[in-house]
Amino acid sequence: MDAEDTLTIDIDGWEGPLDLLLTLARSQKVDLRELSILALVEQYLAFITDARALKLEIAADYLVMAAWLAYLKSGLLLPRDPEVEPDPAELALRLQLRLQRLDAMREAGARLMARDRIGRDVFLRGAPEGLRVIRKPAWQAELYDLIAAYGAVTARNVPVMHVVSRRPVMTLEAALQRVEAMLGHALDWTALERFLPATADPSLTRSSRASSFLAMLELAKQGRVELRQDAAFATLWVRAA
Amino acid sequence: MIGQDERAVEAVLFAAEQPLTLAEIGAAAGEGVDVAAALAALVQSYAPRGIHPVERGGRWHFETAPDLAHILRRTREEPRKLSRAGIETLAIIAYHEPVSRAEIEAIRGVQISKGTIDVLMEAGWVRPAGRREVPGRPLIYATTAGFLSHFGLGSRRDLPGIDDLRAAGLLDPVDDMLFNVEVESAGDEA
Amino acid sequence: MIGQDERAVEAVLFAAEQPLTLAEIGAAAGEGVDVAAALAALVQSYAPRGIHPVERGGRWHFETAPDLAHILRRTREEPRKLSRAGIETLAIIAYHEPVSRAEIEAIRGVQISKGTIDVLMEAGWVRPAGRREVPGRPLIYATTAGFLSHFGLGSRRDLPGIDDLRAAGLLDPVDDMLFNVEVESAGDEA
Repeated sequence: MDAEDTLTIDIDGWEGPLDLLLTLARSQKVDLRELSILALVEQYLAFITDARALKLEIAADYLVMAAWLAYLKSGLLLPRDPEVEPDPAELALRLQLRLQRLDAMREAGARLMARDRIGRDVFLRGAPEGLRVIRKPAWQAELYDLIAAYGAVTARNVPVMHVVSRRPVMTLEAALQRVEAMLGHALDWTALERFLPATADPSLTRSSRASSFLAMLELAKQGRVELRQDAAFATLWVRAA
Repeated sequence: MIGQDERAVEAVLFAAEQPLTLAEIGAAAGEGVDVAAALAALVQSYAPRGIHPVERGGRWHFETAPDLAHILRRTREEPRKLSRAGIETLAIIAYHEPVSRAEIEAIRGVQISKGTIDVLMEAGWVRPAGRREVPGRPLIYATTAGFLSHFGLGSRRDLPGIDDLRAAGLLDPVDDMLFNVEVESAGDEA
Repeated sequence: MIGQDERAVEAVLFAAEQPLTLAEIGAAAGEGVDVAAALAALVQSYAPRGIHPVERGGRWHFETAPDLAHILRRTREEPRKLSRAGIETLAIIAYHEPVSRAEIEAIRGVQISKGTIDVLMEAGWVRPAGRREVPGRPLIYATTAGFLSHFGLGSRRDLPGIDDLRAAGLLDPVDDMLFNVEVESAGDEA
């Protein structure tokens, strides 16, 4: 056979014994349903014998198939022995079906690959805009929230402004004037507290006490008043000099 | 009847990943294709359809018809409550408009984060209203007609005045408010 | 005259990044659009054009006409080139699905290397489809909607020659255990 040489050389190219069998079957150039299994078995065994003669490495599964086919061949040639199960004719039919199946899938694969394929024969839209669902927040607020918020902002700012603009202090100058003016009326020893303005604000009291004390020290330095304190932390007395 | 040139040009435009010049369409569609004539024919035959070939800056591409934009971009509304910073900022704009960002911050006593005014604009309640003619020319903001209708106000004069707020007790709980402000300003910075 | 439904469906399909089911088209095109009727009208009106709406596995998309492949192909890369084992394995899965690896190997008469099914899964053509309830619970494989689109098949019924193969009994459940056992026992004797 012509094919034998190339087959021998290409032994590594087969995808297993079934692949080789199918190729040999195809070389019979008949419909696989009309295939002569006996002829196919002969071809396969001859191929393996040749390959061995050429001392080619033959994978074990090819030899297993060869052994099975040799067994099938003897079963097909010998008169039918009803004791032998399964029937060799049925095994031959099953082999034929297997080859048909593989052949059918091979052909189906080729036909699939030849279809109009996306990216080769037909093309999709190159730059689709896309369908987008945009989640848009629907902002919610009630009029009451708005008004209450403005009230909160306003209320937050009012006390801050009050403290800054109207901080109650008595300056040293104010204290000097006040003490000088009052000294004109008080001739005897007078307690420092008497010079302080009347107020309920404790921070103004502290401020005026400190300023008045400084004012008296200044006046004493100028020799215009006399100061007297009987003990530490005791009442501070003042009179015109 | 649709000509072969027209079919080729339409397929080329459809499959292209970016808008194409006449020369690029011609190079793809092949020799002897009258691209300009094919495009003119396509523009006409697609005119009543939901998609059109259009030219933008010398390049052609397919676009969906402008009147169908709503079906391509479906918006789903999700109710969201305005943050406290948002509602306060909105209140300040409503009472003081037009007002700049710096002025809002001065009144609030707290910085406002970048997104706060954006949210109010997105809600359709606040709009930029020009610039204040002072150094830096800051943007100033005012409320919109959508603001009035959302809050059921005939005009801004319907907003209660400071005296009304005081009478309603909305200026009283100063200490509580101060406490809340501390908490909230920490949140704002985050 | 092109109806409003047709325009909407055409724009939706055109803009979509993925093939869409009827329900998805309906959701995008809006209430009250007769999607099936619009698609039927579109198929007809696009028949002579260079691009067509097509259905693949229950999903619709636009693609270019196959006869224009020559002008579009030159700028494009060839799609994934499959090995012979890959092609056969894909065909076996497509025609026999769902099918286990052992069943694929029984048809091919050889073991399939580990990467063969992986390549098909990576291409998006094959997916695991559960397990066969037999000893060992082997994974079974089936094809995907992406397989149908890629190969231009409306459904698996459109697989070339599938009816003839089924009628010839070539797609019957694979049962070659006996044959394999025989081979082994014969081998033992050899």
